[in-house]
Amino acid sequence: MSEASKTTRSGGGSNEDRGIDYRGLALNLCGLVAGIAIWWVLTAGGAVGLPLPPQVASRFIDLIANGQLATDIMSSLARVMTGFLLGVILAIPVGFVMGWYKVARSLIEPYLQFFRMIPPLAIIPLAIVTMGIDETPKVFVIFLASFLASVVATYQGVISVDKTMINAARVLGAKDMTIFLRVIIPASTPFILVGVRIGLGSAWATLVAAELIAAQTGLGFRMQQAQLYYDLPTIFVSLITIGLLGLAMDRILLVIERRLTVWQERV
Amino acid sequence: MSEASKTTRSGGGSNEDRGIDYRGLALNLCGLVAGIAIWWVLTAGGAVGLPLPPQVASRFIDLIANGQLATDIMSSLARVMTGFLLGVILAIPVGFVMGWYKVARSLIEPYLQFFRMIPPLAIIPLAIVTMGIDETPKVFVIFLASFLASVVATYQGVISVDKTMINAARVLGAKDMTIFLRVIIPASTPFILVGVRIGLGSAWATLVAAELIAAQTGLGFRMQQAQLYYDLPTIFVSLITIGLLGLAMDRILLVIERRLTVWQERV
Amino acid sequence: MAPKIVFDKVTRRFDLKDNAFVALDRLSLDIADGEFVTVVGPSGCGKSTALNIAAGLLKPSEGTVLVDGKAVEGPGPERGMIFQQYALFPWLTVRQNVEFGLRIKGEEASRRRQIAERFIDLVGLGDFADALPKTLSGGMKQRCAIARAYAVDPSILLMDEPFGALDALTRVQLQDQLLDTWSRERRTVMFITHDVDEAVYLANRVIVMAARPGRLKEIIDVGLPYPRTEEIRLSAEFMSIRNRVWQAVYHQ
Amino acid sequence: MAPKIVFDKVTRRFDLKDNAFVALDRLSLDIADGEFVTVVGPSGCGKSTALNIAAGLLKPSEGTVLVDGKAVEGPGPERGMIFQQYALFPWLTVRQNVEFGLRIKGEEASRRRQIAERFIDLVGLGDFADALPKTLSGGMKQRCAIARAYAVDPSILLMDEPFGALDALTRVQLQDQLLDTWSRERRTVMFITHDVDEAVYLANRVIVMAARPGRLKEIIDVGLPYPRTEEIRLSAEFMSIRNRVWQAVYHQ
Amino acid sequence: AFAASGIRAGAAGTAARIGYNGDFWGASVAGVAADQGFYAKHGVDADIKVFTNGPIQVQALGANSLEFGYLGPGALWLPASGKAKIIAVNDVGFSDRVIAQAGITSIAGLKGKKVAIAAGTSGDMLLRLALRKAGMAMTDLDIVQMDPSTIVAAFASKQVDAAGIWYPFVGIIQKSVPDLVELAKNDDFYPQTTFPSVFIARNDLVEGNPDLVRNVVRAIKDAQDFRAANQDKAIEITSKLLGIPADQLKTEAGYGRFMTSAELIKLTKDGTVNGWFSTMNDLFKTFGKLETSLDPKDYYLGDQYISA
Ligand SMILES: Nc1ncnc2c1ncn2[C@@H]1O[C@H](COP(=O)(O)OP(=O)(O)OP(=O)(O)O)[C@@H](O)[C@H]1O
Ligand SMILES: Nc1ncnc2c1ncn2[C@@H]1O[C@H](COP(=O)(O)OP(=O)(O)OP(=O)(O)O)[C@@H](O)[C@H]1O
Ligand SMILES: [Mg+2]
Ligand SMILES: [Mg+2]
Repeated sequence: MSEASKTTRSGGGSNEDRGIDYRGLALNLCGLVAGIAIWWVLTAGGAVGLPLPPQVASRFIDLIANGQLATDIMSSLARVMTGFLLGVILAIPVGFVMGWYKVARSLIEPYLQFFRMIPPLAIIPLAIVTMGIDETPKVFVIFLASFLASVVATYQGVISVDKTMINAARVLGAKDMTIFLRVIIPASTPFILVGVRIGLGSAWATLVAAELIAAQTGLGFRMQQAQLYYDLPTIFVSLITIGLLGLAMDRILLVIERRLTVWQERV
Repeated sequence: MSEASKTTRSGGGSNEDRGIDYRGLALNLCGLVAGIAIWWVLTAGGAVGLPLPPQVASRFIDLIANGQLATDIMSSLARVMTGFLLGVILAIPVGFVMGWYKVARSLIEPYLQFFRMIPPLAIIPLAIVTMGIDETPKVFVIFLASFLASVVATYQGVISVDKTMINAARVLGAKDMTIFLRVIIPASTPFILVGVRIGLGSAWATLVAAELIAAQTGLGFRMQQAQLYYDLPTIFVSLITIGLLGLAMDRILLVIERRLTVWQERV
Repeated sequence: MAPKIVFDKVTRRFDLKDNAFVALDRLSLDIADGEFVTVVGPSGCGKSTALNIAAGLLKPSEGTVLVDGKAVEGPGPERGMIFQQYALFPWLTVRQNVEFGLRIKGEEASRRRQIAERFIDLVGLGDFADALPKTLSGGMKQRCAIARAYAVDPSILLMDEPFGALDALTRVQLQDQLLDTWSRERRTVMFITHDVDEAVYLANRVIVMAARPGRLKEIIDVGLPYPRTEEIRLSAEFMSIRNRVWQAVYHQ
Repeated sequence: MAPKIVFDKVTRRFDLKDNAFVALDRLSLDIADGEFVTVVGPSGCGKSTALNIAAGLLKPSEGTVLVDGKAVEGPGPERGMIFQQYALFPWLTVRQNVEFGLRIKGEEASRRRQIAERFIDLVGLGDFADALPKTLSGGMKQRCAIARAYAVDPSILLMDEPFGALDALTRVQLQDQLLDTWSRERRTVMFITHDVDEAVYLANRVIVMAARPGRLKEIIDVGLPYPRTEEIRLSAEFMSIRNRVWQAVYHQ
Repeated sequence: AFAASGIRAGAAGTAARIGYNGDFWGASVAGVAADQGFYAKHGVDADIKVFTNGPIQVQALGANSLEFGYLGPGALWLPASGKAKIIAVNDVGFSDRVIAQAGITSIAGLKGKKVAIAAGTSGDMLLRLALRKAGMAMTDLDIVQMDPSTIVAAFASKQVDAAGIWYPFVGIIQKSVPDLVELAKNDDFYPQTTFPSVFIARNDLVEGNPDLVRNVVRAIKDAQDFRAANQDKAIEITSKLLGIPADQLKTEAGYGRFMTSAELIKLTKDGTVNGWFSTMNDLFKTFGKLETSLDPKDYYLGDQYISA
């Protein structure tokens, strides 16, 4: 009986840790096909005022062919990457300082929470007045959005770090800076990565607002311009490109996360 | 010597757990005063195109006196609360399903991540076509923003739950549903609350976009209208009110969080 | 009578970066209904791994574990477990931790409370019923985990060094209590310990395991009568069995 | 000679919802430089609390702890500590955990590696140097924590049931190693254990504590010569001290 | 590609950053002047920048990030309150409409109906003019404010009964609501009231660098004449500049006048242009957008336009 009922499961480490997860990819694909099918059925039914998938696909091809899409992607990507990276890199030390020093928390935190509630659109006039109309204010708006979104998570990560880890480090002679770099950061990696991923979403979602500031190219700019002519296929090309780029960056973050948190016991 | 060098620290539980933290409040106040001072100095210096604090204050008084502010607050608050609550309440089971069932994760997650990158503004036309121009689409846009922001955190919370907790529950006879309600939710409370707080920020930050949809009253609506007339004091009144309401709700969440996570060992 | 628990050539490997580590190598073992076996062996020899497989928390890489003749598919409330690391729910008080399993069993509130009360008193935590785990000392946490497992009244008890963090007196008291209920209610117990005295004192049979790879080394029948008393503990026979176990564990 | 560690009427209370719980009541105790004291007492009597206060991780509610005549303000690398719950860094491998303190000390990489290697071998984890804590058994985690504390070479070692999860043989080996380095390098050791044999075998003096409230009950001088051997362990004198300690702990 | 970024037309001359809106009427003069070398010809080293709306350009002027800009009719209250100087009229718009669902046949029929407007746009103003003519007020209607592109969705899905909006949106709505009714158009109020779009300059430039202003106006005039004479070519240039298909621009261009500089000089000389601005200011005041306004003479540099 034993041989017959043999269960061969690879065990402890989940498959995702190494190699490619083909089953997951296949399901992703299923989801994608289903999504497009639903879109098609809805629009073909005429129920919703959306363009048909083939219209959008052909506009995609046009915009790739004349190089406009590539230019837009490059300028938007540069803005988002810069703003996003600055935002999350600043969020980590600020989150630490807030979690660690009570005075700093009482001083800074209300402002952070206050500005988190303010729509990015409202920041634009101020950004123009202080930073002009070049890349700086655009990057700043994106930076602010991703910073504010991710700082909450980093802060929460810092205050959720298991006290005994910190005690263990202190007993080994660690001072605040070392504790921050070698204990707080690794221990709160899961939180920080939540922050980073939410920050990424905020960065992309703010792109359109940022490109209101005298952008000459960019996916958000293109979308606004297409809105003037109610050019739905172009709007959809921009939206889908934004979504896909964001998704791709999110996937990369996910892989990094897996790498950084192999030490965690997972469900 | 022992009596002289007596250290009287209340010990284990931090002071915040009980009573009011006067020192923290005092520092909050300091921060506030400093903020207003900086604003005043900047505007009085004429460097930035901002209204002076007294101008904003007097507009505040006007708008309170004629009841407009109260009406705006009521309608915006109703929208934000409904959308936000729906969003985070849905985010918890969805995050669980994604963290727990791999098939669901592969199917749902790319869409969530995709839509997280899409600016809320882009959703509005679709919302109008499908939901009309009454409260539903406004609440929906806010709902979507807070849902998408908080679902990432809940999902991460679910996959970060300590495996031994789940094993302990299973050995005691718990099935999936019980594990979800009695283990996953409490164990991932710190993550869920990050999600909820970020969701709250997204909800308020989306208010202006939501009130682009044929709003008759509301803080975001008032702000847009003031923007047309370059009426900076009114814009500031709206912004400050949004920020303060959001801040107040955030404080309430923080208190709830403290209550729900007393069991955590804290730094 | 059919055995209660059957380990049938159970192998468990863990994938490491480059190779697979064999934590348990073809363990075969029958445990009779109502039997008390203790498991001893050097650190890292696969004791916890074997127990986790029996609990249904870990899948064997090869082989099967049968409980009541049925292959183990997952955990079940008829198999209570005490974890080496306690695994208390930190958000619940001592009482709530102990009531957790009862709630799942569907016991009504008053009965739940009554049962929990009994086991909390049994492990001497009466004054700490409303304390959170973070406020308990190491030994108190362990006792809370014991009360939680006892409370659901499982027919099989899987215990991973349950008395390891207890002081000597409490330990002796809990040993005697365990033997007492075991003999009255005919539970089946699989009990891991590092204390050879404890292993001999409690068991019908002592399972001795060896490391690298983790495997069964020897099974030693104790054959001393129950109830076990302080007298038996001091008897020459006890000493000789104790020495046999020691030899089995540490002899090359 | 001035004592190395002085507990001066140290009281520690924990605030509970309605009242304050006294975990440690006016503990006064001098530990000489180079002395080995062991602490025994029932579960929850404040042993860990006292050790944490000496480590500087917990503030006393009243009283002071002096180390080298200076009041303890916080933890320092001259006071190494082994936690009851191991407290390994889960994101670091065994080797990185052991190297952690050395890195803070500013040891250079090659020397760090060399020292770590030595202590990892000492605790028998040589084959698991690159394993993450989650892949270790309970006893292996504990040994890793021991290696980590030893590696920084502190002049004071505060050890909270450091050998509790180890099998008997490993335990004896680590006891002898500890005594060996202690006598060579004249460290001061404060060592909590539940094992009365262990307490007597290792110590110059055994500190017996009592519970509710946690307090000093008795200090028992061991007075057996070092090096301690298996012979001493079996001597009548050892047995009598062992019994005195047992009496002190469990006599009302 | 050509459309990709700000174009520097000619290397020599005084540098000037010139803003424009990303639609045909907003972009064609800047595009033509750059493409045909009119800026360079008049010694302007132009760096033309596209914007999404006029008020942002005024902000950019205020931040010294821009020298010249473009405003649609809805933003004319900005120069009227002294925020910038108008250096030339671009054209007058005839694309605005008040449209209604089938069954509503007159402005009077809008009473109590749900009417969508994008506040502050020319569509809003046309509706107000039409209401005034019919002896009604905004309060007689159930006004709902929305984004222009949102109005398309709302009207097409019959969520609103009427809207103050413009071509090309009207054309797009017509595709899904072919039986919509046009209740009012700009022509109904021409020439007394019309909606001009304009070019503006930063206030301090007018005093500080009159040569630059004059040269830019010259380039604008050349471009206006070229645009009027070669409409298809102008559309093609703008299409390339904006990266927008030519047919979309062509539809839009169908609703303008293509005025030449000569015509505009004439209208300026006889005071018609100043009349337009005054009417606009009156409108802004009745809407509550302005409390006091400058005299058009003080912010429309008509003489310079004539003499340049
Ligand atoms: N998740 C895992 N990944 C890799 N190796 C593992 C894992 N879990 C356990 N092991 C290895 O399996 C072996 C047996 O572990 P197990 O916990 O069963 O030991 P044990 O006999 O209970 O030891 P102890 O008495 O120290 O608790 C150990 O060498 C351990 O390193
Ligand atoms: N953070 C805390 N809050 C409240 N009570 C606490 C806290 N930490 C410890 N205690 C209490 O203090 C008492 C002493 O705890 P301590 O951990 O010192 O015991 P111990 O002697 O080490 O016991 P053990 O041998 O079981 O580890 C216990 O009753 C415990 O409940
Ligand atoms: Mg084990
Ligand atoms: Mg302890």
